[in-house]
Amino acid sequence: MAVRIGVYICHCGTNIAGKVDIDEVVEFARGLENVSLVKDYKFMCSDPGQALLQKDVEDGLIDRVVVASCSPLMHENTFRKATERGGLNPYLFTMANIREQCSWVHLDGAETTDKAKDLIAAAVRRAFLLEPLTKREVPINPRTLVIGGGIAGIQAALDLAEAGKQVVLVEREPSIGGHMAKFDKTFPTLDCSACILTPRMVSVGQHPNIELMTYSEIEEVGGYVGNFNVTVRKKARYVDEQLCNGCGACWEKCPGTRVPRKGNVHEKLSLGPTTSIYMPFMQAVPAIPVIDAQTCLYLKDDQHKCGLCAKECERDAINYDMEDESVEFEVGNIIIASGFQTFDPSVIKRYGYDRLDNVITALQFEIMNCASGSTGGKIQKADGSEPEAIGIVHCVGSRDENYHEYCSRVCCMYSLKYSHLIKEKTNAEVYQFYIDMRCFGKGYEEFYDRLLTEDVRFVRGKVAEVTDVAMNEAEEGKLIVRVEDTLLGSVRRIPLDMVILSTGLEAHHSLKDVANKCNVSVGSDGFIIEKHPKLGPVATATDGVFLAGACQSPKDIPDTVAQASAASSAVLSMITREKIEIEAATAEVNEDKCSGCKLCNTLCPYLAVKFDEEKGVSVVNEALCKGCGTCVAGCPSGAISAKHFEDRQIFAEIEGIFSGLEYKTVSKPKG
Amino acid sequence: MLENEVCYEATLDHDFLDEIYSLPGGEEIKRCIQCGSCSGSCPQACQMDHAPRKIFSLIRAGFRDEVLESNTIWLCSSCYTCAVRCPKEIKITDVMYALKRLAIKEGKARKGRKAAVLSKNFVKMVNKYGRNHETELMTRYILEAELFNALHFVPQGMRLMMNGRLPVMPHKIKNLDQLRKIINKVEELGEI
Amino acid sequence: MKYTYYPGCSVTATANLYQESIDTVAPSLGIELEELDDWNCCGATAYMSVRELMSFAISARNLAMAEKFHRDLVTPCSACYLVLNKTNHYFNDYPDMRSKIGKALEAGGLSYSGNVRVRHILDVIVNDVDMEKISSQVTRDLKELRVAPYYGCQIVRPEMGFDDPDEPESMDRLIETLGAETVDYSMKTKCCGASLMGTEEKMALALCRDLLMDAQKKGAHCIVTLCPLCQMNLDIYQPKVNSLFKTDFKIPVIYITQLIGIALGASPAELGMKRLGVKVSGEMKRIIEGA
Amino acid sequence: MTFEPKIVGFLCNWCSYTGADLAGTSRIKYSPNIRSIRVMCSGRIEPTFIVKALYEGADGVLIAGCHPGDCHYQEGNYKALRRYRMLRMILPGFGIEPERVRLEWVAASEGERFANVVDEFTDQIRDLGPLKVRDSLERILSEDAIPELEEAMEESGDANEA
Amino acid sequence: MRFRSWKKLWKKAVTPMKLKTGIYWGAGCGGCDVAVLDVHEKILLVAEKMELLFWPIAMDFKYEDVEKMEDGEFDIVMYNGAIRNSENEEIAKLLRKKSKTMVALGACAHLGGLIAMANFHTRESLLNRVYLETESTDNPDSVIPAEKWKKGEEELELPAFHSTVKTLDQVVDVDYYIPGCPPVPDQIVSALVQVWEGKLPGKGSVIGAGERTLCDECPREKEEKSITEFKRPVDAIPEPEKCLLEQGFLCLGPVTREGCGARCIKTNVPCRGCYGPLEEVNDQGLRMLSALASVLEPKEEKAIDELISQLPDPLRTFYRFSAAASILRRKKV
Ligand SMILES: Cc1cc2nc3c(=O)[nH]c(=O)nc-3n(C[C@H](O)[C@H](O)[C@H](O)COP(=O)(O)OP(=O)(O)OC[C@H]3O[C@@H](n4cnc5c(N)ncnc54)[C@H](O)[C@@H]3O)c2cc1C
Ligand SMILES: Cc1cc2nc3c(=O)[nH]c(=O)nc-3n(C[C@H](O)[C@H](O)[C@H](O)COP(=O)(O)OP(=O)(O)OC[C@H]3O[C@@H](n4cnc5c(N)ncnc54)[C@H](O)[C@@H]3O)c2cc1C
Ligand code: SF4
Ligand code: SF4
Ligand code: SF4
Ligand code: SF4
Ligand code: SF4
Ligand code: SF4
Ligand code: SF4
Ligand code: SF4
Repeated sequence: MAVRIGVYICHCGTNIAGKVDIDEVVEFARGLENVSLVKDYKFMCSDPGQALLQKDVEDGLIDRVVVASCSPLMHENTFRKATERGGLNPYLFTMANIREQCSWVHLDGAETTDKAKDLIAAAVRRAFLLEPLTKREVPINPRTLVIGGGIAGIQAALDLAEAGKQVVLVEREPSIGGHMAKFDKTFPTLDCSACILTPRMVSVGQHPNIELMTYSEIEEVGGYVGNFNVTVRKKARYVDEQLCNGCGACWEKCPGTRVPRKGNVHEKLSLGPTTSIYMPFMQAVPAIPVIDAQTCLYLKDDQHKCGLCAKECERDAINYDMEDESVEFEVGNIIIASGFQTFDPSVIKRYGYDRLDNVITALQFEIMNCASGSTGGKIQKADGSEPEAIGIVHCVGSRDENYHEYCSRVCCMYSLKYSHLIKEKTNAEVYQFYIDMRCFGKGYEEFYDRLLTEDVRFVRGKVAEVTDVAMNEAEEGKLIVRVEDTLLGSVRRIPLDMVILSTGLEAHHSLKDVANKCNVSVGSDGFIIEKHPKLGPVATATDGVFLAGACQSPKDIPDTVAQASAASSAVLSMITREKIEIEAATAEVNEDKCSGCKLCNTLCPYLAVKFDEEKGVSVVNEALCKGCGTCVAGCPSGAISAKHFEDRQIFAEIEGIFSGLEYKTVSKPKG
Repeated sequence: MLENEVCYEATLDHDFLDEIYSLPGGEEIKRCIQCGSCSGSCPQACQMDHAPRKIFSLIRAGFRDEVLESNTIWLCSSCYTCAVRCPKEIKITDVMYALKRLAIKEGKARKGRKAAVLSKNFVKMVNKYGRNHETELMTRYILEAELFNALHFVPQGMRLMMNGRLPVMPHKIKNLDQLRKIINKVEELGEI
Repeated sequence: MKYTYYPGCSVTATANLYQESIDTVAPSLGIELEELDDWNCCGATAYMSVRELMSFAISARNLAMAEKFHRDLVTPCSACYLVLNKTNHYFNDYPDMRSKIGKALEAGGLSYSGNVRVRHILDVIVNDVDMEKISSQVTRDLKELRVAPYYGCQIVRPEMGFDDPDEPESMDRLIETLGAETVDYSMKTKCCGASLMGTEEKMALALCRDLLMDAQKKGAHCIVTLCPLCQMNLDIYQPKVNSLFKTDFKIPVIYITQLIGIALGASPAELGMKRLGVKVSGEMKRIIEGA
Repeated sequence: MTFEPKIVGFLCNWCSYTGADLAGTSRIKYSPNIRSIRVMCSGRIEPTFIVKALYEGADGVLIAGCHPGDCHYQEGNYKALRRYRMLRMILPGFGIEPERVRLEWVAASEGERFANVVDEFTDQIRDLGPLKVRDSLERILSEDAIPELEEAMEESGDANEA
Repeated sequence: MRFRSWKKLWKKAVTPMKLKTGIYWGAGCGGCDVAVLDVHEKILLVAEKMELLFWPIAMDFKYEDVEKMEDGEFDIVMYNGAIRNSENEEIAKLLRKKSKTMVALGACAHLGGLIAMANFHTRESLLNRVYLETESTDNPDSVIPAEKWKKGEEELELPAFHSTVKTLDQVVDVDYYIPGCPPVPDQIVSALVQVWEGKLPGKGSVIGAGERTLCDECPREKEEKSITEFKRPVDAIPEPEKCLLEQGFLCLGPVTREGCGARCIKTNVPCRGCYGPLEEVNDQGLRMLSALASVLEPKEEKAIDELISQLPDPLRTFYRFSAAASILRRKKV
């Protein structure tokens, strides 16, 4: 049956009619092939305007609709809906933009009318070749996976659980808590970290809607928004979570040493017990110990020498035969909240970390300062004595092209925090060596101001080196920091007892792997790329995968928590929709034409094109495809077509534009 | 001009930054964040009129003469410590060389007279023989730059001589002609 | 292992003892050095201070001549090592330089495509020679000898890739392989003043003082170096340091190849030991001769 | 009458088409010579579209996409750039000046820039003169053409009957 | 696309009468005729089913004889070679008139073929080059062949040399295409079998070839592609197992119809594209360009230009066989 196209030309008051000769255009449109009806109206987008076309469709007068009016970005949806209401597939409608890109931008005159004609002719040609498309909806599984149990993951999981939604929280360490669990006090308010974090950790552990999987890693993520299949590997902790009640009898007797001693101090600062079976820290959730198989005398070789903990445990919770186990489940959305790790300063040899005693990292200082840490919160040198002067070196590994180019955002503030904590606990002089003091948050500058009055010595300059070569008596036996005080313009040598390296934040070593599995990308800085830096900071390019916390970029706790709540509300808004509409104008591979050359396989930004080894052809996962058409233009066989933007449709538009010229080409419909 | 005075913009050379920036090796200088890591690292910083970091702020502000006339550039011993530590990967040492050349070219190397004399004579040696002749070099240098101080150099000279470490005769390379052609061609092409 | 050898001017003059020791130990290490015929001065740091392009051009003459052998070009001098590498860097990374240098070489009938790998002899010894082969040849027991490795500047900076610019350790490893004890001191990569010794003597002497002091404090019997300029500053100028700063250093400053020779049992004469300004004496003499 | 070129624009939906709309809402005037076709991403634009437009009668073709790094689909614009650079290489072989095809990055906020680009490009094409590929082709082919068989045979004296 | 063995097909062939067949040679190299001969002993079987009336390369049969035939008397005419001059065109028209089925045989008739690369030049520059400028030319009087030549009584008329090489279907209606430069003999046979079995696909189809591109039948390992350099087979020897394109050798396999048995590929030579593009593809060269550009590694304009400048003569590489069938068809003058 012949195609009957209806063309509706809008005056838009005088917006269009003032510049474009409507009568002439109507006359022109009537003369176009396959056009069976042309109408013009004052405001097509008004209710009567829409009713006009709706009725013509209902009456069966036309089976394709062209509206020449404003921009499709303005009213495409309006008219699509009207078309649909009339009983026609909404994709059998198209628009000619004769306002924004015609009457509004050109002067009164024949050219403007001519252009409107060309645009309408193009739209009519395109309409002739349009195909009906069906919008698809997929249900959204209301369960959510949260990867990472730092403050970000905890916040997001609790938000969702409180809203009555199921959450699976997967954490790779034996306990949740993340970095925050290692801190004693947090800037800028100096509130006790444990006091604010522990109750939340406990709630996570007990919440009926949260399934907690610690000491576990994501192995595989398949599927798409609303319908992800996840495989998680639970690592063997050798302690039965059901049986153990966290009494601690096991580690009290354990002869294995996870963290050996050196003199009268531990080689590494530790929050929990330093034995082979240990609790990561006392407030751990779950409060279940874990055996470090590398140092456990029973597990580390086949001799099975010890076995003490099993004997000590009254509840028979120890199980040396435990093995890693794989668990599969389904979720609808994923929040990545896997945080960061701190920069390893041993690569900056001139700072002497690893070589000089008493050069420590910020994280070590946090643990040292923590009441439950191995020094009991005492700030002390490696030999146990109290330091008289401590230097804090900013920007270690950050703002440095040799390491990380970006600013780590939190180290200025935690360095200030340390000054205060040190002053509080010791009589030591404190030096801050900084390049720029970045204190931009709420209450941060005020915190800086407060420190200025606490007699902290501020030296503006990037530390050149930390050495132990004394040049005079006063430097003997000290660590000496050599730095230019750039405000004075002179080089200073400052003898100290302890140097704290304010190491920057960097992407967790497992982040890239997690990102890959979840189909999202990481940037050159190693952090996950958000959907849009301003307007989509918690979403990613992959629908159904969201972000929270320091896995996106370095951030402090307030920002982390804000982002976590934003991510959970984004997920909630998905879940409450119950269904999600999937783009209908996707790409599609004609399997009979695809030669399996794999050229298209790298082109899709959403990794929607995958190779099907069995069939030997590439296939587009329509749930992932967003219809950009990049792969279509890349396929050498013409095997991929872009629905609604097919080659022949675009060719027809081109031909339409020039149909006024003497020669005409007409693309044929399919088949 | 730098001390105790208001610096008027009109007295500064605002093309200086771009001049240095466009030299090979100067391409990163605009990115200096004035962190001072270079000055802190420089073994000579304390003797310099302006330690390296300040050189960069002077360049940026357009203090052309202050930079070219400073002793800084002549005290740089090419240890490259600053360069490997600079967080912006600025080739500080190479910039120092560029400044040395500029200072010599413009006759502003007053404070680096001795170094300039040494360097120039070194170039003469190489152009003459194809290789350095240390004995002649030192003699020329002393005659030109340290005549009143000549005695000062005697003990070291003696020590070298006595241990058979000072050759009397220069070594001329065989294909000196080729070397000269190369040099002449560079002269013709002009420096970058 | 065969290499093209670029001795550099100093090694033919003030550092002739370096050359003597290289000649002595290279065969035992299985290193064959074929001297680049008619090489010219690399220009060192001085030439570059006057003319840049020209200094690269003359330096490139050597590279161009070496290229046809398709072997690594080895030099014992840190300054030559730096300059030749820098020539490669500027030649390869700055198209303008490349074309001009190319034209200049062409005028001399040469051409260079930027592919000669320039290496320091230390790099060759520690990375190409089998360490076990060295230790198996050691005949003198140097276990008591406390050696302070002094790397200086230009072999590790700007980063050349074979060792860390702040904490190099290749020579430490070599010294241990030879059976001696390395002295861990912080000044091993600090500047000795280099050519400032000629022009700003006091400053350079102060730098040497700091260096000698640290080595002495950490109990070094000798300092081992691999750069003619470093050796001269620390050795020939040591008396001057003493007189200026009222110190009393008597630390022999020897080349790494001399130390290798000693360990492998070569005679002091073969190694040019008698040419040292500060002679081997005291404890060190006892250890070397007693063994 | 001066020659008025016809220009076809291929605009990506998110940046350039939106930018062009913004020129409209801001009522910035520009030459009416361009007719735009909307595609979702500049990565969809195939060289065939461009050549097809030239063949059908365009004197110039403008491709516009999001600025590098801003592509709504991440990297479509880089693909457009590469195709464009390559297409430029082969156009002269067909006797077409590469300047007739132009790639520009236009952001959604750059209405004015879009207008300027169109004006500038129109001027440039006006200077280059008309393209008329098909005209040229048809002219050449008509020189080649031999009469249809029947006519030819009739003219040659009805060889069939002999 | 897998083909059944020609023997089996043969047995099933049941055409009662012999097909009246003509084979003609337009502007081509003769390779296609040789390919027909190359069917070897099968030529006898062909002869069993077909009556060869007209084949200038092999038998004496004058144009007048053709002219005398009834319209549509040939069951099938296979025309190879492109349309280069007026004679090619005239005879194509004549044969079309006299045949029921017209088949374009080989790349030249199908797409213009190698000789269509002449379309990147003008007629004048071609004649000048050939008759005046080549290094081996000895033409002191600078004579260029004229269409009409008269000496005394004798008058000679040469066919007019067209300015544009055309495909067969640009001058007459074509029913089927057998692609290839030259077509693979087996494929010719299987196409003929299709003809007398009456199992022909829709008019205008390509027969005797596959429905996908060459990569499908190419035995090499294919991976995801990201091109960082271009090489020519003279620069390096390709690894035999890996996709050539991935190694930087410009292979036109991705835009070329399969059916040749990957002859070139199997001898470690990249596909040059003689089987032409698939039906959906409007322009083989542009399609290759688009696909190739999609998978280049660099993103910066400078780096892109640097990389693509390594491509030796991209125009003629992309359009080695299909210039006449491309959208633009020839250089504009
Ligand atoms: C020394 C230091 C001091 C600081 N002090 C303060 C302060 O005083 N105030 C303040 O506001 N901010 C402070 N911060 C910043 C603060 O630590 C961060 O803002 C906060 O920890 C970010 O939380 P998070 O949940 O995103 O990441 P994290 O705390 O890093 O938590 C991430 C969690 O995910 C887990 N994980 C990682 N990878 C995987 C995986 N592949 N699978 C499963 N789980 C995974 C980790 O084990 C971890 O438990 C400080 C930072 C540092 C380094
Ligand atoms: C000069 C300047 C430049 C900036 N540049 C950038 C930049 O480049 N990038 C960037 O990321 N950020 C920038 N910012 C910050 C950015 O403007 C803010 O982050 C952002 O606008 C905050 O959005 P908002 O909705 O919270 O507040 P606003 O933008 O202030 O919006 C608040 C709205 O609430 C209305 N309102 C106020 N009171 C009432 C009331 N009582 N009842 C009803 N309505 C009320 C106001 O009229 C206003 O419309 C800039 C800020 C400034 C001042
Ligand atoms: S078996 Fe292992 S974990 Fe248990 S007590 Fe012994 S050493 Fe400790
Ligand atoms: S927050 Fe401060 S210390 Fe940390 S990288 Fe930024 S400027 Fe440096
Ligand atoms: S590019 Fe086309 S032919 Fe090649 S694998 Fe992809 S869909 Fe198939
Ligand atoms: S059209 Fe775009 S989003 Fe869809 S599969 Fe192709 S490249 Fe991916
Ligand atoms: S180290 Fe680099 S960035 Fe820092 S002040 Fe010196 S030149 Fe500038
Ligand atoms: S290279 Fe020069 S400026 Fe840099 S640290 Fe060494 S002496 Fe100082
Ligand atoms: S591109 Fe060429 S080599 Fe690679 S798979 Fe296709 S035909 Fe084979
Ligand atoms: S591989 Fe390509 S060029 Fe070779 S025969 Fe087949 S189609 Fe033709």
